[in-house]
Amino acid sequence: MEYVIEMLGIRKQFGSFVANDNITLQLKKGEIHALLGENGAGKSTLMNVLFGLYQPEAGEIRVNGKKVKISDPNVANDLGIGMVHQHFMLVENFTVTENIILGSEPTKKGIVNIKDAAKKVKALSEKYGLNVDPYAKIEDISVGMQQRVEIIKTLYRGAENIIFDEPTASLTPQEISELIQIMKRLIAEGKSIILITHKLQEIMEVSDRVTVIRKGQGIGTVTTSETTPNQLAELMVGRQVEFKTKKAKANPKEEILKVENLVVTDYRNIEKVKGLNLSIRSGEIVGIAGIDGNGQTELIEAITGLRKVKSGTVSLNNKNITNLKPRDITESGVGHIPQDRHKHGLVLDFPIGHNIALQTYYQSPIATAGVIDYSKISELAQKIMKEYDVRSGHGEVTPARALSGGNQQKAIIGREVDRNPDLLIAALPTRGLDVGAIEFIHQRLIEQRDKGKAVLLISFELDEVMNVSDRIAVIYDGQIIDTVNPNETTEQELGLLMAGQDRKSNNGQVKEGDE
Amino acid sequence: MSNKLTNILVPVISVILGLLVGAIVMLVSGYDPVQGYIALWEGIFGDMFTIGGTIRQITPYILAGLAVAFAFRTGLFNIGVEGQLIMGWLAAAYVGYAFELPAIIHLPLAILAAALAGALWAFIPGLLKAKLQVHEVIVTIMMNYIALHVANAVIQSISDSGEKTPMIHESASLRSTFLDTLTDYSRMHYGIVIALIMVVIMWFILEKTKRGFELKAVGFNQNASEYAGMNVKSNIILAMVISGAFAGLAGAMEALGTFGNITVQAGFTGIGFDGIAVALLGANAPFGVLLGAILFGALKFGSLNMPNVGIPVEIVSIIIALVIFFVASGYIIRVLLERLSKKKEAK
Amino acid sequence: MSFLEVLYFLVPTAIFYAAPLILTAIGGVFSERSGVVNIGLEGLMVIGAFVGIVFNLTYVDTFGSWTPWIALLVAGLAAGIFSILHAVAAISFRADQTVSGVAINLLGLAVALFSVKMLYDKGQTDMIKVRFPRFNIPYLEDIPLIGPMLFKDVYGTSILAIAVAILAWVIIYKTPFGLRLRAVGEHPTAADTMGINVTKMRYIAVIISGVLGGIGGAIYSQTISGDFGHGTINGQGFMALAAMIFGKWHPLGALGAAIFFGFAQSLSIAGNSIPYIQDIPAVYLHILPYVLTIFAVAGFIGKAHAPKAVGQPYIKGKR
Amino acid sequence: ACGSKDDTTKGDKEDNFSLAMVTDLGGVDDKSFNQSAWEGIQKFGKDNGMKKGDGGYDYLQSASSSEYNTNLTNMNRRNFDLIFGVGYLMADAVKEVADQKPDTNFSIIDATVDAPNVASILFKEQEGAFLAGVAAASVTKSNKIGFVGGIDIPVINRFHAGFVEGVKAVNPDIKVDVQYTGAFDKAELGKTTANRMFTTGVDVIFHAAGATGNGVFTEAKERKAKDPNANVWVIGVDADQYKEGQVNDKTNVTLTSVMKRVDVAVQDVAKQAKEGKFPGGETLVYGLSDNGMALADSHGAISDETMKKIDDFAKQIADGTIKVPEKVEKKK
Ligand SMILES: Nc1ncnc2c1ncn2[C@@H]1O[C@H](COP(=O)(O)OP(=O)(O)OP(=O)(O)O)[C@@H](O)[C@H]1O
Ligand SMILES: Nc1ncnc2c1ncn2[C@@H]1O[C@H](COP(=O)(O)OP(=O)(O)OP(=O)(O)O)[C@@H](O)[C@H]1O
Ligand SMILES: [Mg+2]
Ligand SMILES: [Mg+2]
Repeated sequence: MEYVIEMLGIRKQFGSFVANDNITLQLKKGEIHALLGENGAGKSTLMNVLFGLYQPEAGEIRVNGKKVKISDPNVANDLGIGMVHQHFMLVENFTVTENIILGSEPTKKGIVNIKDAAKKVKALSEKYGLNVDPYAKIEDISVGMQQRVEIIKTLYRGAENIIFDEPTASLTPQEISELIQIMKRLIAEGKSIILITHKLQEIMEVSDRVTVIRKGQGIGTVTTSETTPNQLAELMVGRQVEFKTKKAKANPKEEILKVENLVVTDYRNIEKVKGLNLSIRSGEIVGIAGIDGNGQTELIEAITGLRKVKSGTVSLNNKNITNLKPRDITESGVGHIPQDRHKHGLVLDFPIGHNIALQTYYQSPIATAGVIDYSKISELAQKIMKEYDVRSGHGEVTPARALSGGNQQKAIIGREVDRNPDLLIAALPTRGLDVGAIEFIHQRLIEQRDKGKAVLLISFELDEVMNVSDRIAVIYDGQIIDTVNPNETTEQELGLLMAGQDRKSNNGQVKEGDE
Repeated sequence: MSNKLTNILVPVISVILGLLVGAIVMLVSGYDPVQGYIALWEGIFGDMFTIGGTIRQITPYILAGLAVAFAFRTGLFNIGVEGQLIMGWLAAAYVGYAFELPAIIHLPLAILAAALAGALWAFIPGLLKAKLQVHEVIVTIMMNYIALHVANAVIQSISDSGEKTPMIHESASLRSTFLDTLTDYSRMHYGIVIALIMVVIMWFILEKTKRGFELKAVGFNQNASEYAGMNVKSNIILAMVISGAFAGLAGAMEALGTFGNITVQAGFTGIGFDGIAVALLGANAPFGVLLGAILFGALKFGSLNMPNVGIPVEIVSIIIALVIFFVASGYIIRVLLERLSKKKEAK
Repeated sequence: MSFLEVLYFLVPTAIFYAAPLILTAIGGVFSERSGVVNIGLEGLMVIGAFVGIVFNLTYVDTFGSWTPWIALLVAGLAAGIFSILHAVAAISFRADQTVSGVAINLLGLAVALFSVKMLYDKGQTDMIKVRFPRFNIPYLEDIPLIGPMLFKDVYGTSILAIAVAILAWVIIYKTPFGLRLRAVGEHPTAADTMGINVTKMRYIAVIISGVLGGIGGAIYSQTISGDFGHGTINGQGFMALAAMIFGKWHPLGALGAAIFFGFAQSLSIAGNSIPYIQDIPAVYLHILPYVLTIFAVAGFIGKAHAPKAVGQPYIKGKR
Repeated sequence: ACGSKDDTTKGDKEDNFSLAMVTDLGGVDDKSFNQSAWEGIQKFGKDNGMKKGDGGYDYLQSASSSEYNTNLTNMNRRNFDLIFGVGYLMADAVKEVADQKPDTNFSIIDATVDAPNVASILFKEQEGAFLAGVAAASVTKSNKIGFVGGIDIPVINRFHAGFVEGVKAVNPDIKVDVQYTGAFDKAELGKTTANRMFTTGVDVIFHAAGATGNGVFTEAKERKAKDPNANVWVIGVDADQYKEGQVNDKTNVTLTSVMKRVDVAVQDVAKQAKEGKFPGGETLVYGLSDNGMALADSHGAISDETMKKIDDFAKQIADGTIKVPEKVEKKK
């Protein structure tokens, strides 16, 4: 069997830090080759080398057996290598077509021939079942469609070998299964794929072989059919990993959060939450399952005071907190791990220590009479970073930007949990994290529950919801249409509910959580 | 090479490079650079008069620089320091002559009036930015012109169609006979003390207070700040207001120190725009601004001595601009320094 | 002045006043669309104004009535070259773009004044003798209402400015170059992965802003002041900056904003011959253009989005 | 470079008299009063065999108002015997430095400074402007005349008042359209204002607006270039602005200019100082009678008949028969 792409002994350094050390990866024609490793193991770096964004310090790359030098992405394109980046490379205020043709635009008399291009995009999208609207603006389309745009970008340039860097991290389960179909179709067309993902079931499901790297070092390549998720996880982390988080039975007590007939509109003034009811008691984790865009964001923002409630009430510990200021709500006992850690969770240009104090900087003991004692911030930060295993280059003074996503997330969780809120809202808390980090975060959520706190978990990943929650509330079109017990439901059933199918019409039985 | 050393070396090298290019310009255009730089030096440090004058020149630059820097630190670009300064100047001059009070009340009152006037002038763009997301750059540019015309109209009306306000009373003056005799009437005044205090105050606000923490957070990331429970709008307004107050104080320096009144202005003073350069020279840090103001003010004032030996002042303007260029391009100087030190290590 | 007279006065003077601002603001649009802040527009205009006048004075005997036009070209060229300084500092040396723009402003004025001193041994130049003529456009001028407003007393420079605005719109929104330009200013890493040379695009954009700013300055000095001195360009560059933002970083927006400024300015002058208005104190008319602008941005324009990557140096591999 | 020459005693003023000036923001070649003052000093220097530089005559330019004081002090330290501050903007600085340096003589132009070692020089701008008004009223065909002012300050008010008075003296029915632009450095405002005035039928404009006035000339010249038969005239200010009005070899829009002979005044004061009769503490007011104000050559634009009328008025003003007011009734 010959290899279409071979990366041999690749070494890539950033300053004195070695991100890739003598890594070898060989891609066979027509295979899906998974690349697995912890956060920061060096996967993206390796792929960026292949795509010509970085120049390796050592090692060689062969394409179809010929040694090549990939000095920039143009060369990669010419060699038939395309890449779907971990952080989308899309210009938000451009249309789909504009993004796709950027850099190799068809013209007529010097003017970009958008019509032709759009036709071609349409054709490609139909051929591979990608379903994109060529004239839609990126900022208006879903993450899933953005992903498909990225794929068309590579196809448009005639890529034969496509790199997918964590394509599923921000997709909903539906979108993920669509993507898997697409990848299979690409393979059927004779293309080859390198796939990076932290989700082991995906690897098991679609890949032919897996290359594992750990801390910049190549660990080896295994054939998927001859391995198990547990083995893979061990290879990648270097220790045993629990997949099913262990937890005792929930012991819910008094009601902490009560949401009644809540109506909330989004920034375009369209109703997104439509008379929603929800109740969470102390000592339980309620997971919200639902497809992105069914009002989850608006619900959280309404509870936390970030968005005005149109009607209905939110009460915490029997106290009405509807439309209070965010800070007042926080102080009444709400903690919030936001969905977008870069945009909402962190001030990336602040040191991580300041970020850890972002909710407490104004309170005693940090501040007295408006003056901040920064040594107290350092103390707090060091304590939390130790407790939550937040790793950074230079301790608490490291800019938040320089931390890896997992460590950023751990810092945020530390910040929120340390305040000991009665209600902890965790929105997509494990997005993009490796299995080790996920395990850690899940344990922390359960710990809170066991301390008698209420936890509201929002996630698009069914196994996370089913694993962690004590009760699952299914959100659909701005309402909680049903509440189920995770032990008594299946992914299939949840999937149907999330798609708006009423369970009553399925089996005629209504369940009220575990009551 | 240690980080600290490079941090000091970069500006020093920038100044040297600027002077070097200036020397070449002088040579090429037929002037004697040695004579020129001696004149420049003497114009800055020659005797007590020039030292006093240099300090006087530096004073408003410090405050204008702080105004710009404070806004920058909080994510705002205040091009309106010029207008805020004019309003502060007017307010201080007015309070200075219109009231008769003991110095202990009069002087602080006049200074306060200037700060308030500057703050008010900055409040408008701050409010528009916070409430309507209007770009502060447009509004502050417009407010500059409005300040100029409004100030002139006010001067005319309080001076009965004259061209300047009456002189301020002694009780509101920052000047002193002591400084006048010491520096041979350089017009140096106690404003420098106020400016230095403001450097410390800005540092204190930004680095020590919870307000400063919020202002910086909002400047970096409004979304995250809002999520953390901060009031983004009021912080934006406050940032502009504080920035404007610094600018107003710069105007007080002119009213209560250098001039003692305000004259109908045919055009902008330029101090507000130079404040941008000063702030950026100082990397928007309070003590950096102080150093930037010293550099900028000293070169500006010293340059006045160059025509006395027949060299056009514009040479110094060229040098100042080049120094700013080189400081801004500190990255490349850093890279070169690193290469140099690596080579040395290799040997 | 009757209402119609006011209109016949306002429209042409607004367009005339706007011409230098239009070009300079569009220069700014190019630069900022590529991700490079350019508050050095004032300095670029100064260089253009200066070179335009010097060329006009020096070569008027050679080129006759073509002199002002050729002077525009030369001024554009000179300012284009001058803007390379900003490009090198801001793009290659990763300088803070605002600082380097401020330096351009200081340096432009200093170099121009120093050169005037060297060339003429005085602080300002003589008046130029040959200027842009103004003319009526045959037939069109006879159209009722519109004719006297748009086709009488037309300046070639105004036509140039409007043409450049339209051309810039076509370039920025219709050509591959424009698509790449905007991509580089919004998401340089994305552009880079698409094989676009970010550095090159930004250099070109900054140089274009230099050329247009220079032409803008030369139009100002050759149509309005007629000579060059320290006060010739006095805040025009900042007004152009405001026009660029006001126009939401769009060439036609900048065109509209500049004409709006001209309109407001002319309105304040026309006010003097309108009954009642002429009785209010002059200061209200003097500040009218600026107040109107603030109302306009606050009321009708609302939030303007700068190109996302503006102000950030592009460093490969940085997130 | 400064302190070293302190040994030259001030006693030998008679032998090597030296003089200097400090400009206001306009600069030494502002085609206006700074330039005129410098021309006066140069002429005086040449007439007396002096050289430019220390011990002879020299100038310093100011780029901002904070520099006046320093520049005056610098000139004092360079031991000039008589130092002129040119322009009303410098009054406070002259006062301050003069008080500090009682041994040096100073002179301020366009303002009064009360100090024994300062000679204040004022001009009766209204007198020259009156004559300009007469000229304007005589050439207007539309009976509409314009006045474009810079910033609304007393000096400009005097031009304004005199001009209006002169026009009225010829024909009280003529309407004078007055506009202050609020700036001395905004040619575009001058141009637009002139455009507005010409559009509404004004055919003669007198400007007292510094560089803003350049725009007035520009507008007039463009009109004239487009239509050689257009009846448009501009009256210049301060210096002879004939050159500014040149449309082409044959045509010129400058009717005349109200010249403020700062050069005459400067030479006069310098002469007195050199002779040891420095008029310290006095305010010297120059008007038509002592050639301090004058109309520039009209190069034939004004008819002989009108010239006679103007001369007539000039005499009456000079001998005090006509008193020209300094202020106009302001609109409130
Ligand atoms: N541009 C850079 N400069 C310096 N160091 C870098 C850079 N990019 C990556 N690194 C370092 O290289 C390591 C590997 O990063 P990389 O992005 O390749 O990790 P990854 O395996 O893709 O992680 P993830 O699963 O989170 O995507 C990081 O931990 C980081 O320390
Ligand atoms: N330009 C850079 N300079 C320095 N370090 C960098 C740079 N880019 C990335 N890194 C390093 O990359 C690491 C983070 O990379 P990693 O890919 O693991 O994050 P991530 O998990 O992908 O984050 P996210 O979940 O937010 O996407 C950090 O250790 C950081 O130091
Ligand atoms: Mg990665
Ligand atoms: Mg990641």
